[in-house]
Amino acid sequence: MIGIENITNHNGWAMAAVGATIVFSGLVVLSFVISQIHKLLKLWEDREKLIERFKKKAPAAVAEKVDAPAYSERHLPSVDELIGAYEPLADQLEESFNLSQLFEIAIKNDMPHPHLSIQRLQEADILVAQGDGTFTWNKQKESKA
Amino acid sequence: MIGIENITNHNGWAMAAVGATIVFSGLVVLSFVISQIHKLLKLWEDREKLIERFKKKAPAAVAEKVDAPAYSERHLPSVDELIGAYEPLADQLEESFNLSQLFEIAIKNDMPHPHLSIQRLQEADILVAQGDGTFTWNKQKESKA
Amino acid sequence: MIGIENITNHNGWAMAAVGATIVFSGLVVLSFVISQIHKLLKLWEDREKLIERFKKKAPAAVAEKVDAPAYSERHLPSVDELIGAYEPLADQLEESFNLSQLFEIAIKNDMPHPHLSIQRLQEADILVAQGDGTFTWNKQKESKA
Amino acid sequence: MFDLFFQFLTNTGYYLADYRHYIMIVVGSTFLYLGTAKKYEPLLLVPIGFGILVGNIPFFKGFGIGIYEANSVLHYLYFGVTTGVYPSIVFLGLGAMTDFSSLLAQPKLMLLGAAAQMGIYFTLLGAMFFGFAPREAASIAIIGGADGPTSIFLTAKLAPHLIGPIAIAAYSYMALIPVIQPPIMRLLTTRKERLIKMPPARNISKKELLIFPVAGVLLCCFLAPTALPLLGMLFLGNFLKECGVVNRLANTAQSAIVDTATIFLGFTVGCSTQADVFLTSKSLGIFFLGAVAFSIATASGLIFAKIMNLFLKDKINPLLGAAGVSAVPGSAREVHLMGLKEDPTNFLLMHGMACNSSGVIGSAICAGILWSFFV
Amino acid sequence: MFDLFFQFLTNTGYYLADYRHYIMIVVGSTFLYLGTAKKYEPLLLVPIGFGILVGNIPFFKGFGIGIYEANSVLHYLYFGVTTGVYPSIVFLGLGAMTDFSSLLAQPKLMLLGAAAQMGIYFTLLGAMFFGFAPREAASIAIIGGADGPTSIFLTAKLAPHLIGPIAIAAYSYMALIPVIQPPIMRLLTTRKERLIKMPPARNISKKELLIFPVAGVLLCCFLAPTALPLLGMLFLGNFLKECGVVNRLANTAQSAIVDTATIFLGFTVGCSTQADVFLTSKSLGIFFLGAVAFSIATASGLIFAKIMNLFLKDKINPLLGAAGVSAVPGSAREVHLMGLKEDPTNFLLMHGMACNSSGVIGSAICAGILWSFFV
Amino acid sequence: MFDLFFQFLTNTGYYLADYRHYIMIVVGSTFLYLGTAKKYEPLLLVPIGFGILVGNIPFFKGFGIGIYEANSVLHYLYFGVTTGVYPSIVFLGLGAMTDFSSLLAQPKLMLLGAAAQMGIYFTLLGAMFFGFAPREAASIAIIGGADGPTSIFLTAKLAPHLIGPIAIAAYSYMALIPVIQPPIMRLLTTRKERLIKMPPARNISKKELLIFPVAGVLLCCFLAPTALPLLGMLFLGNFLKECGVVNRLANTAQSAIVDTATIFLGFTVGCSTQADVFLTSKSLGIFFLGAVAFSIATASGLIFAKIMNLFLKDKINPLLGAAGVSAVPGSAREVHLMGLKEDPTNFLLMHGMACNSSGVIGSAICAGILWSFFV
Ligand code: NA
Ligand code: NA
Ligand code: NA
Repeated sequence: MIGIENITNHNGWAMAAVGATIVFSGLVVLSFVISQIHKLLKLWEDREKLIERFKKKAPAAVAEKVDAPAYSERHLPSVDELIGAYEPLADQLEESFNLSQLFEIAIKNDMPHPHLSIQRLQEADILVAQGDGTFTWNKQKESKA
Repeated sequence: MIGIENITNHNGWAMAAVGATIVFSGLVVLSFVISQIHKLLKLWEDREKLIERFKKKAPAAVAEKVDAPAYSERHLPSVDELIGAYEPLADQLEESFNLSQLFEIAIKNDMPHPHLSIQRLQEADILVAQGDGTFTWNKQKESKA
Repeated sequence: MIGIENITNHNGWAMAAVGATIVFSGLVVLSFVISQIHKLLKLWEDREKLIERFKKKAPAAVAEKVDAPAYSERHLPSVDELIGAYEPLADQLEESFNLSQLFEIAIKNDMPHPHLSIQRLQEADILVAQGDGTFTWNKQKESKA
Repeated sequence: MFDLFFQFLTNTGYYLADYRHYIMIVVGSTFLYLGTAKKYEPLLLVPIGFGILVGNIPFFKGFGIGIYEANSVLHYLYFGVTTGVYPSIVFLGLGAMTDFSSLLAQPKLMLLGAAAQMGIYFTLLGAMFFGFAPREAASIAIIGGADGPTSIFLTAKLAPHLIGPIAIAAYSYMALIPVIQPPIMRLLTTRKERLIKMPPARNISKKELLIFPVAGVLLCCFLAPTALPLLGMLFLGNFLKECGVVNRLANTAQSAIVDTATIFLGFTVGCSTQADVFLTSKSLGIFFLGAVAFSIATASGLIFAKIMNLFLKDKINPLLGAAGVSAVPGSAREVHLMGLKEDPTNFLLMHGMACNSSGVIGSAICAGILWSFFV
Repeated sequence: MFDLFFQFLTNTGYYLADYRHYIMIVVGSTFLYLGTAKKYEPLLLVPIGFGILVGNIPFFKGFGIGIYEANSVLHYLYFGVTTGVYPSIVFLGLGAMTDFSSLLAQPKLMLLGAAAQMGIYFTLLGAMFFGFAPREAASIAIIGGADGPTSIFLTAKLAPHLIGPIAIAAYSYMALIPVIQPPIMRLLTTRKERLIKMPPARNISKKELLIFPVAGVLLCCFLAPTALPLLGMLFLGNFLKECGVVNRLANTAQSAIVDTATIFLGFTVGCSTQADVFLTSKSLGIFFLGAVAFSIATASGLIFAKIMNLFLKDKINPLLGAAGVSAVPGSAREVHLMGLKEDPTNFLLMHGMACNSSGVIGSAICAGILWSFFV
Repeated sequence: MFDLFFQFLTNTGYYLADYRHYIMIVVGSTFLYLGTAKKYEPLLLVPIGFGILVGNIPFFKGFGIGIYEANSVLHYLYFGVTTGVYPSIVFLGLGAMTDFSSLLAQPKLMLLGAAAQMGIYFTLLGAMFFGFAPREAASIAIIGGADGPTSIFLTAKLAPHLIGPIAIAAYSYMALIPVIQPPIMRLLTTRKERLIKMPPARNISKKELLIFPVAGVLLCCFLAPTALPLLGMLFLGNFLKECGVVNRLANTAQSAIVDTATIFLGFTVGCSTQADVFLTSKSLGIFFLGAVAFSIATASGLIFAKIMNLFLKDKINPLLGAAGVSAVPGSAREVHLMGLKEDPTNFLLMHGMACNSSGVIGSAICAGILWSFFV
């Protein structure tokens, strides 16, 4: 079978029309939704700000520090102090190193609780993951810090 | 079955003889062909030179520039000028960078049609692909250029 | 079926008891064995030392040099001399290079039997494999050498 | 002895070859030349071209070496094509390499990605008009999606016997984008339109980039669940890339994984073009319809952009419509070059990429829709 | 025309979805949130979480897109789970990444890795008590091993229909280690015990590191040959790493190979949680028993450490017992942090890692033992 | 309780082991020692050696853990060996790593690669003389090709039950090249011959390097289409490397892809040496004939080189004949070292590599020829 007949008998017109309609509506919806995402995010953050008003602590921050227990707040030096203390150690290692290496060298130098300190430096993006398990010391960032 | 008999009954002599003959002839042919490749290439290039005599444009060159449309010839500065203009930009990036990065930085500096320029630098092997999508700025080459 | 009955009828008590016993005994044995490894190794090395007493040559050393034939001992300069001779060549290559590159450059400079020399430098860990087929020149090591 | 010798000779390619094998070998060499010397989409043309050579070395059926012979090595490697696994994996890598921020910055460009899919449905009608069976017609139509893996995936599901010609057509035209699109673009747009400049894209927050793949997979696949093998992987790859906590996985996905799939997908698709199954009148029809599909796709993108401009306050450059046919990143580059020609300070590349990526999503959805029509 | 349109609509996820799909989508999103924002074991939670989303997009059965439908792409990728190939490959990579020197330095810590496996056998009894069939009970019990690939491997062999819930339970609790373990650790140890310092580890010679994987594979697999698919690969990977002459193989094993297996294992296990097979009362029971298993495992490690101290001259810090449940490296980190809390100069990480790695070996042996009970 | 305990004990390796297992474990350890301490072809010996250990841990048949038991993990990994997929993939990587320029510079050296294949055909006769069935004899003969993947590929096609012994023999003798070849080389060459210096190779243009893989695959596979699974992949890999426009594919082929295939090929081949199937009189015969094959191959290469010298104006160093047995790069290195011994300024390595690579092509063709005899 061939020609218009082939199209009609196999419901071709319907397939074309329906198909076109659906892909269009689908992408229209998607484009609408993604155009709203940042507005929703803004609302959400405002909500957080409101909450902050009441209890002086950003939930986000809590999230960040979840595996650095509260007490560490009291005992740990500031990130800047940590940089001062740890950069010389990092310089003894190669460009990119494993945290364990940094950890051991920190112990050798009797740094106070190196584990949490290193964690802090990571959170502050001074130690940057290379994605292959190794880390580098982020000079630019540091200068800002 | 064993011994000569086993060989004879299973056509062993033939297999050995034929097999040896074929692998030999095969590699003889191959070695002859590859010994001719560079001669054929030479002929081909001479032919090109002849053609050049008539219309002053190397087909090869055309091939190279296929996706840099003709008009670019008129508007674009020479490769050396481009190097002068783009090296400082490249230096602002890391050792190996994505073309898009170079592209953006070129826009920031209002370079004229950076896209074609970058293309030129690639063709001139000043920008060398690292095979992982990133590129480096080839100092050696440049010194030659 | 449920409750104690289910456990009893399906031999649960036995499985738990036997399972626990076995994994325990297994790890006890393993931990005992690994605690002995270094002692065994020590015995072995002492044995080697004894043998040395008699014929003045460490089997270990032999093992190391297996593919650098004996004669090379006589003809080859010391590792330190080799470092002196090869470092300038290595510097002409990139940070990490293929041995073949170093080999070619050595030939260009008419080094005496570069193949064995490069082998020596490898055994002396001056040339360090990067695991991806490329090698780097180990400055630290060298300084010690 | 001589029997064996002659028996062997009659099994050599020299004895078995006929003109069709030589035609295909020329085709394969052309692919290699275009990919290598002309640098047309080498990642596609080189493996395919070499595959065409290998697939068209004449051999005695029954040895178990041909790609269509069970238990041959090529057959096992081809398995990833016939099951649709390779295309899915390529989409995983594609997602891990794609940066959707320019699309997120200007969502309305997504409509151009939708419009360019019209080429698919016109081609569907065209193919049926020329007498192709519905499932074949649908597989041919998807060529208009200008997306290799998508075409292979749908064809593997609806008309496996056409994988060879449809894949070759799709990839050839993707490589020929610089030849096909510019004339149509010039024809359908005025200089004034081509001069329109697009506003710079706003900055996209990390959170938006994170939410997009989740929203994308849910919205698209709720609409067309059959698009899941492609879009599920695409958005998975993109989430791995954007979430920033599994970089090692994202790196592997965008290097080792996608490269391996690319080599074996291209090579086996090339091998599948065995002369006897490939050189048919159907293939000719497919190549003709493929060209039509690409042209209509380009045209509908351009025209729809012009229609949008009737309603939009700040106009969009209609050239971008041509980038709606995915063909990453070829079509975006053509748009960009054409824009530069008119005004050397008009940079459309980033906007073009936005249309490209929505085109990829669009044609994957279309594949899902067409597939679901035939279940 | 409208028939087709409505037919299509009735096949969309919007039409087919029921509350269970939405529940699972919330679960999946939670996994992604925990993995991304909270950085809980992202390498596990991100692929699984995204897989849960993809697996719970409602679709019309029969298309061949669902993970449980033969010939679907997901089904082929899931094959590596049901056959146990992915877990073995993950163990290959794990071996190529693990440094056993701290374990070799203090072999007695290996007993803690054994003690922590008691959680498995108590849970076995518990599961049978609640009426699970023996093979199901064994699969649930292995959750106490706190080792994802091991749990998946055993479940694939004994109770394939429970792979989804058991894997999810195992991985969830591994991610929740920082929530589960600390209270138990505080409850079962005195401050005085937590202050115990461990001696620095002696240096390990290269030869010891070389002999260990050989001795390990022989001793463990002679005892429980059924542990071979896991331990054979683990020690192969470790030998490749330590022998130092095949670095290129070791590097590939610990990057491309293990990453690929991790992505597909996590993603397909996530997909396998299709609402209709996942949201059952059994799953609830499994999650409850899983929590019990983890707690008992932690407790038995701690208590056994205290018992050992009755006999040892130089005491070991009982906190290390909690690191005997593998859960690499989560549990070791918790032990370390708890030690630091009491005394900021008490570093238990390296010792914890030793217990971790013996815990991995221990639970692999247990998997072998349990499997062999049912042949 | 005690029943279960004893039942378990009777399933442990300790109970099931007999002297043959201990023999094989010693063999495996020897492989690991040679690979690690002596650095003999570690990339081959280490995975195989460890595989021999794992494959010879005694287990109760029926668990589904043995490599010959359907549905075991090892069985699935072994699938790539029995189908010939691993060897093909190794050849893909080999091609992406091989630089044919030294061969292109002196094509006549290719004849040495052909001559060295005579070892194969003499061994074929020898094996049949000792009563091996023709297909077995052909598989044994290919050991003379001194190329592991090629031997495994052909054996998988002709005599799968011999994969273990033939692979082990091939790899062992490849590792023992430094022991086998030198005496033969000294025996068959005069000092004067060993002192012959080869001219430096001319420079090869990029275009020649590009045309070679295309010409190679067409010429070789037209002659022996059955060599296609090996040579098609070899030349594909080489084209990816030389074309320079798909470096990312070439890089992945020569790292992740070939490493993965190497690990699993070596490991599973090692596992396939299960004592009960491996320790047979046939295996002894195979090892004896393998040694003969290697020696004859070396000898024929040397002798043919001397014959060539009768006709050539500028003589070639006959030592290079020994490099015609592929065994990349072992044999080339031996030739080089022997040359250096006679004259510390005579560098034959590059010329040796040329013979090596033509030896690889030669034995792949022979595999194709032998295979085609039995269809
Ligand atoms: Na598209
Ligand atoms: Na464990
Ligand atoms: Na050979």
